[in-house]
Amino acid sequence: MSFKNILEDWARYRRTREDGGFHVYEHKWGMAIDLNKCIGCNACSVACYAENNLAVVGPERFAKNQVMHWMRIERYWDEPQLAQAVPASQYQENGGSFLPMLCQQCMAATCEPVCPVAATYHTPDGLNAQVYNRCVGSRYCSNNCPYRLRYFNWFSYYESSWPAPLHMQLNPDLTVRDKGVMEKCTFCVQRIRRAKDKAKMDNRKLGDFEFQTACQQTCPTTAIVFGDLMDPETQVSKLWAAHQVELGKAEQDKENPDLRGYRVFEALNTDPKIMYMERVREV
Amino acid sequence: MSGNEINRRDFLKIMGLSGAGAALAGCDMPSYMTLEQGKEEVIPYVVPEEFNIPGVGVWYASTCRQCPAGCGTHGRVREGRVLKVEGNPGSPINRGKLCQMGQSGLQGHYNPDRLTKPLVRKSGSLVEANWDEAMDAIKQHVGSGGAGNRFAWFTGTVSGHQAVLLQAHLEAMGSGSGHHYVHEVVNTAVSQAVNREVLGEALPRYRFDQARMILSFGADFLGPWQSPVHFSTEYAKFRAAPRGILVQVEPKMTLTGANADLWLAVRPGTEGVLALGIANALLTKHNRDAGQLPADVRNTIARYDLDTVTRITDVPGDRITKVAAWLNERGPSLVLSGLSAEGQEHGYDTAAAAMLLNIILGNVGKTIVSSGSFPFPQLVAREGSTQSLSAFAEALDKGAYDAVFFYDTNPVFTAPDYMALGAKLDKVPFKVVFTNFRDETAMHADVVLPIYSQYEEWGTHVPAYQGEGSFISVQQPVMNPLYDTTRGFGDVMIDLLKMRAPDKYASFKDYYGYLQQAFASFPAEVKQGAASEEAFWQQSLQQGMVPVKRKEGGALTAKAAAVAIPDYSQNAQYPYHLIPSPRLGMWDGRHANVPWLQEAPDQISKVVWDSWAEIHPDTAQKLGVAEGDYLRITSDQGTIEVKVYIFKGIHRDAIAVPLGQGHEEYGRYAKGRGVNPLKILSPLKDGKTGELAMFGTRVQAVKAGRNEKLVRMGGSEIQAGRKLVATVTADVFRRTEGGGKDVL
Amino acid sequence: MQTKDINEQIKWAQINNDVLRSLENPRMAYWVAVGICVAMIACAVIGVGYVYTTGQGTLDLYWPDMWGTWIGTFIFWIGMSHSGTLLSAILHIVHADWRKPIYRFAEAMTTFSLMTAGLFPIIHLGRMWNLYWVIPYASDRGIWPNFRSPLVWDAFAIFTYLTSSALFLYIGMVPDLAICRDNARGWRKKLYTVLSLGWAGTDRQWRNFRKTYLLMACFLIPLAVSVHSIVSSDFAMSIMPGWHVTTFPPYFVAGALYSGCAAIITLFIILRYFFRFEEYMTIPILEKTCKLTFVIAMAWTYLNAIEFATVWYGPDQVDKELLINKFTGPYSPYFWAMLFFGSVMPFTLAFEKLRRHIPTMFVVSLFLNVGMWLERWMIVSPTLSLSYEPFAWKVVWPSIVQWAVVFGSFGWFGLLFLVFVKVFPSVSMYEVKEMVYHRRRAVVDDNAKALHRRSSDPQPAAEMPGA
Amino acid sequence: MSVKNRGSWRRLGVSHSRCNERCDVGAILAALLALMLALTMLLPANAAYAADEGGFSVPITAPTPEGYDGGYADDGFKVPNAVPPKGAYDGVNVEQPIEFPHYIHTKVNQINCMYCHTYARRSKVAGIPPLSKCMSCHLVIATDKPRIKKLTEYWEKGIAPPWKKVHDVPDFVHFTHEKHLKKFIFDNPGMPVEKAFEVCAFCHGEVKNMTVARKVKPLNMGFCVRCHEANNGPNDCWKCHK
Repeated sequence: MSFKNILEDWARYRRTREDGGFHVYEHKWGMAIDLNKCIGCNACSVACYAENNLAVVGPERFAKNQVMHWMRIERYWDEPQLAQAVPASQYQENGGSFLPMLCQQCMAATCEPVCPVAATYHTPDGLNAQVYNRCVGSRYCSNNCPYRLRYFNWFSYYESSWPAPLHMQLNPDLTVRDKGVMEKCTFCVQRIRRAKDKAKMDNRKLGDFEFQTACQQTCPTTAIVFGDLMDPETQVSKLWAAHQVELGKAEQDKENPDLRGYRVFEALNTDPKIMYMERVREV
Repeated sequence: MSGNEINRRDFLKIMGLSGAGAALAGCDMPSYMTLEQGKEEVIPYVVPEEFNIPGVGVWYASTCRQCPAGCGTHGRVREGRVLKVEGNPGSPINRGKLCQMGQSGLQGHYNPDRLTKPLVRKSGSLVEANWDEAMDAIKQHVGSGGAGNRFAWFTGTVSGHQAVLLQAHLEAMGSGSGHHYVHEVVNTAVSQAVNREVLGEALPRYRFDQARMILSFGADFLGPWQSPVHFSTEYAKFRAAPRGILVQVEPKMTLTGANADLWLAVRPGTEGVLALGIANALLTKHNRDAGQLPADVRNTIARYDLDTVTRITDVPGDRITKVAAWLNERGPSLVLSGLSAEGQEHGYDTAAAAMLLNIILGNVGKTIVSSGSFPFPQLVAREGSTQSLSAFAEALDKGAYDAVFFYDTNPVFTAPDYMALGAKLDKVPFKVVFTNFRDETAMHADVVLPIYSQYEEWGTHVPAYQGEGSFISVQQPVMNPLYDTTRGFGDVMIDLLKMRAPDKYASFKDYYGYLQQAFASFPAEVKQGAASEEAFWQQSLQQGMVPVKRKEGGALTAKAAAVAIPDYSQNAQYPYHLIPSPRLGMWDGRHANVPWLQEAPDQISKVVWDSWAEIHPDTAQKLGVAEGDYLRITSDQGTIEVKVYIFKGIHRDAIAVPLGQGHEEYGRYAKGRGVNPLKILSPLKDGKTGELAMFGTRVQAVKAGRNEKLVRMGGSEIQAGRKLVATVTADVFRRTEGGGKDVL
Repeated sequence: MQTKDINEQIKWAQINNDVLRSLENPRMAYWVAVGICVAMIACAVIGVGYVYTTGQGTLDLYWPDMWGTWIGTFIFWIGMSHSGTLLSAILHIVHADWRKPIYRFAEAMTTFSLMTAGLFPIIHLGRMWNLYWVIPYASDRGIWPNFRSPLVWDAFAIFTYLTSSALFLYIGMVPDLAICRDNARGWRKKLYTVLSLGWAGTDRQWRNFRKTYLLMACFLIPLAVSVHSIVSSDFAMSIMPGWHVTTFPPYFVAGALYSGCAAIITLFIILRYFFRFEEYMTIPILEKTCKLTFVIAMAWTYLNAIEFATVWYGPDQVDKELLINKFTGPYSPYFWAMLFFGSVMPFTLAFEKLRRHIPTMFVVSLFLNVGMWLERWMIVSPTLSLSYEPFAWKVVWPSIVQWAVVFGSFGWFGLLFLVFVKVFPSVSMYEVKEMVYHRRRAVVDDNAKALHRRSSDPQPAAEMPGA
Repeated sequence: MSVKNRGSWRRLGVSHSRCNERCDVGAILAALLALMLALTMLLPANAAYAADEGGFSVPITAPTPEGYDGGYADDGFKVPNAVPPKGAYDGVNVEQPIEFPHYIHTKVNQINCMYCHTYARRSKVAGIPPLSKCMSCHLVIATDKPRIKKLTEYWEKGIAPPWKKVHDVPDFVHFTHEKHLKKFIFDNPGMPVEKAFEVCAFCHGEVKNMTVARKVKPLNMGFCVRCHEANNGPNDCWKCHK
């Protein structure tokens, strides 16, 4: 480490630090979730537990919300948009509203600028990365996430979650987190990397559906579509286009306002990369 | 061939290879320790398969055994450890998809409480033994000599060559298939019985993709009904543009109810009345042709005019007319009935009434079509029922058996208290339980045999409901057995048969050999022109299934069954109905020992790790309880105390307590958690099929006084005006994406 | 009724004696106090050790409320530090000489509360042993901290403020240390000899001293303001409702001065009682401090009102809901308590009778600080537990461990202060003498006018400082 | 644009622009501080590393046991189209079940590394050769040597020798051999596969001169990062940390 090194290193740092880290993106991994198809069955959530080494915390800690569910199914009983359309009843006549909530992988992520050690940053493929071994656990990122999608290792969960031989199921492709580290949905980055490496090894472009995220793969109703938003040919890009939802907008100006695509808390201008398609009810 | 197997097994052996071990270390000290040179060991293979590369996962096709549906799976194996299970895209049942139970089969396989050694009862208590002792004990009881018909098998749903072996064993024992009790709490026995009478086919094929409207009387087809994943995939088609309407009628909101366009809370046990009421409306208002109905049926229907039905069922009249109108316009439709409607003393008639609607609407042949018949009857699934449970209990009363073998079932947990099954079992001289865990039944056994988990076992399975195309699903081990002190159920069966019928079975080394020979003996058209037996075998393993051609059943013709539904009667002493609702995840309680499923919230109430009682706000007000208060629920058979969850998705007269918890054994994750509502069921049966009337129990409820936090996921249950789940009406949907033209 | 800030007839020797006496033979009460503080620190140490080994979960922090009372207390202590600078620097520049007898311990308070505050961001880290990653150092791995993060700015701001205020405290003490040196024996002699930097009170030394002191004062004032502005940006920079408020910097600074002044009153009364400083920490000075506090309290209340108004008439629905939630929701008791202690209680300071009644002032000043602590907590927790995502709403009471450490931090501060008052003069001797001197000159001038003397006439000899 | 949206939009806009301004202010401060520190830190890289991670003691130079050159692969030979990483490390001598002589195989008999460590080009791990691979030769070759006798015993028992791990990275580092080999050997014009060991030596030192392999490179993040800089490797954290 010479004086020169430091200066170069510093210059590189300044170059890469503007605009969330990168100017040119290889991919922008995005998602489209159809709430008309989602039945809220939890399959995605459990698949996420299986794929991403999520710790089981047990009832006592669950009661304190010290819980790890990167993919959580939110369930609401009211439906503001339908309030006037449906006749009042003392029963839950239009069923429940299910919302699969996972990290929105925002392009203008609010968690990124606040991390003191740059443990969370934007990768060249547009992912909102969380580097476990860099994290010091200031928890600022979670406090600044409007979606509340970051989860903290309050304890060394790995000591209690996988009594032998349960630990043999752990996925070797990604790290098991220790106490004091923030974690969140990674869009199954280990699968992305595996597929990209494979494509690179035989010098070809990565195709659509060459790999799937764990939640997408298991979803019984195929409500979840995942892919590259940079490539207009992928199914997810087509869905976004069809629903006239675009990245980089604080609110969409749709020619056809009836199209169902929307993004949660869009007005906050966090520019999430997950588009939801509105739930449908016959009234 | 067996040499081939040796290599396979060796390949499936667990390896610890550099960088590939379970990265069981966080970001701190633990991981640095692994850096000390010469501390960790790297053990290479002795003789590896060519395609086996450390650090690269390999996928194996197999079959999911988490519930009787029999989905096809792919298991990801790395360094000999199965890490992840995904659906098999080739399987026509689940088309590459899987439910949460399928995903968490891994934790059953790697479960820390798995039974690793045989248990033998010595001087009253179960002690660990080795296989020889265990098999000797079995040999001296049922090894030779005529047990005749004083021997019985008690199993869960079985099919494929397992069923064949069981059948063979029963015959070898001289008892015959009459003594094979097949038990499932969550079943569709009643509607199958109705189908058999009305359509002549127990399980016709339901064409969700054809239906424009589904009216379901408590058939939770997105949850535990026949084949959850399959019907979920079908549901997706049904909901794709042009979007079909789903109307769910049930006392307690199930997952299907939560996704219905219109969810109708009906007074428990009056679903049939509502069906007849709708039929009435269809005939009178929409003057549908009732020609094909016999006179008595028409008279029955005529009795149920709108006011009567509204009074009995507690469903508002306008809703009933609306549903009738929808059914009239949106053909072809499909009317289903399920557990909560059929689990009554008049369950059969309720199901028949639902089927009546299908006949009136002319759905038979359109959305209900023949599924033909399976070419190999001996492989067809023996589906479980609750009738068999009570029949078994009665048989035990008579002291009918000297020896009973149990496999893939836990009757002591699922049997109501009034059957006192545990006590009766203790009177049976010799009980053998094949299981993976120390479950309640195992604790009453004389010999407990630890068998392979679903990822270590060979087998073939024929799902009862197969949808389009039919096939034999192949189960192959995706990893080497974790414990060399466990054995495959099939292998043990072969040994048992060798005891009784050595001449026929001596030639088989083990179940694996037996299967291969069975495959070799398949007729040519099944082998799809495979070059050789070996080639056919390998291709079957790769596909994870053997497609077979089923005999077409031709067009279905329906003849309406007579329907007689008793009038609804209030019960002053026990004003409420107990709804022991099964749920996707826990199923009937067999998955309570899986941490992932314990921590995966219930879809409706979002409660985890516990039992709860769902009640309506009005009821809560009447009882003076708030969320988390304990409710003392008493039937004529006993009492349970459980915390309440209050929401509007349940009928006022109903108290729903989900199945699954309340285990007294079954490992650290299940033991002593929550309550088991099945225990306090009243001794009621469906008149015609003899199925338990699971949903017919009347209870009284009082505030117990205790209060404890109900561990629920999530804070607010309303969106507080934010746009989280936005909802549009279906006509908007049809305008943009409907009319067949999906946005894509 | 005493009206003079200080009795100008007091003798230099007596000042020296009184102050130096306070440094010697501590009484039982002192040791009891030390004991108590050590016990409190022990609580905190045990608590932190427990967290360190078990994990942050033992604080009953939870998703999504990940900060809780520790960060609140951190802001509280930072705030506490500001009034020291107010008295020693700002009042110095505006020549309010009544500050002279009391600024010393206020400045000490600044330094020590900063030393306390600095601990909280460290122990609240999930992996505190990696704290040094926040500091920009040339790493072999070529990684730098994220300079966009307010937490990194905090690190800079606090360290700068701590060093400079400590320096300011020390520089201001040099002449007094010289006096101590001349009167001390044993280890104290050695200590003071080193610390007093060979101060001889020569003319040149005095001139340089004044320049340095003024310079430091000017440097410190903007620094003090910026520090709490930066701390406020921890919140103002986020997009969370109730945090993203543009008025936060002035609001925080006002709150800071407020809690600081309240703390000064408390310590003022304690020192006056135990060290018999009636001669120097006189009622009129207390009264002046109280007036100052009252003004700041009103400013704080006003800024509060502004915040509520901006939210109420602003466009953001979620912000508004949160505000309503604060007034009526699960946190409302603490919120109302904060408003009562912070905005209603200070009106006691408006009445001369109460201002001059020491026991009342003691109690009031304590409650004012309770209010200010609640304010900080009310900034942190409600926003976190009840923000945009309704599904994540949850309210949990902080665990005993959190309380133990918050409690212990007061012990830590107390211990530092106790050590200080026994080692260093807590009243600035030379400045009190200046003050007395100036007062005498004033008196002399009055007499002159009264006797119609010409000012050119020779003055009656007045005792000069240092004589 | 509705009032609500404009409001919240502006709120975020402000906070972001603020971030960037502050970033520059902070940056200048930090740059000064960094320079000050740097002046005190004109030391070799490893010392700085040692300061970072704790737990490692990394001397500046490794003592040179006879037989190999202290692992300074970079001045050993020149690999075309590649800048060899700098840095050395003095590993411990690991006690292996069989004292495997690398130099006989690699140096004397000129066997390519990837002949035995065959997984390296196909997987993230290089792997230890299966016992069958050893026996494929040693059923006939040098069967009288004591080490081979030992090996044969294992083979007859049908169990693999429990080799000890020498080169390892923390579990949160996901290094893949295949991509490095692809870049430096197979996609590298002018790099004949026969000389693969020169590339392997980047990180494993001149194993061909050792008997039992010995860790002679730090294999720490600084070591990786500087090589990535020199050879334009990716600098995205998530490439290696997942």
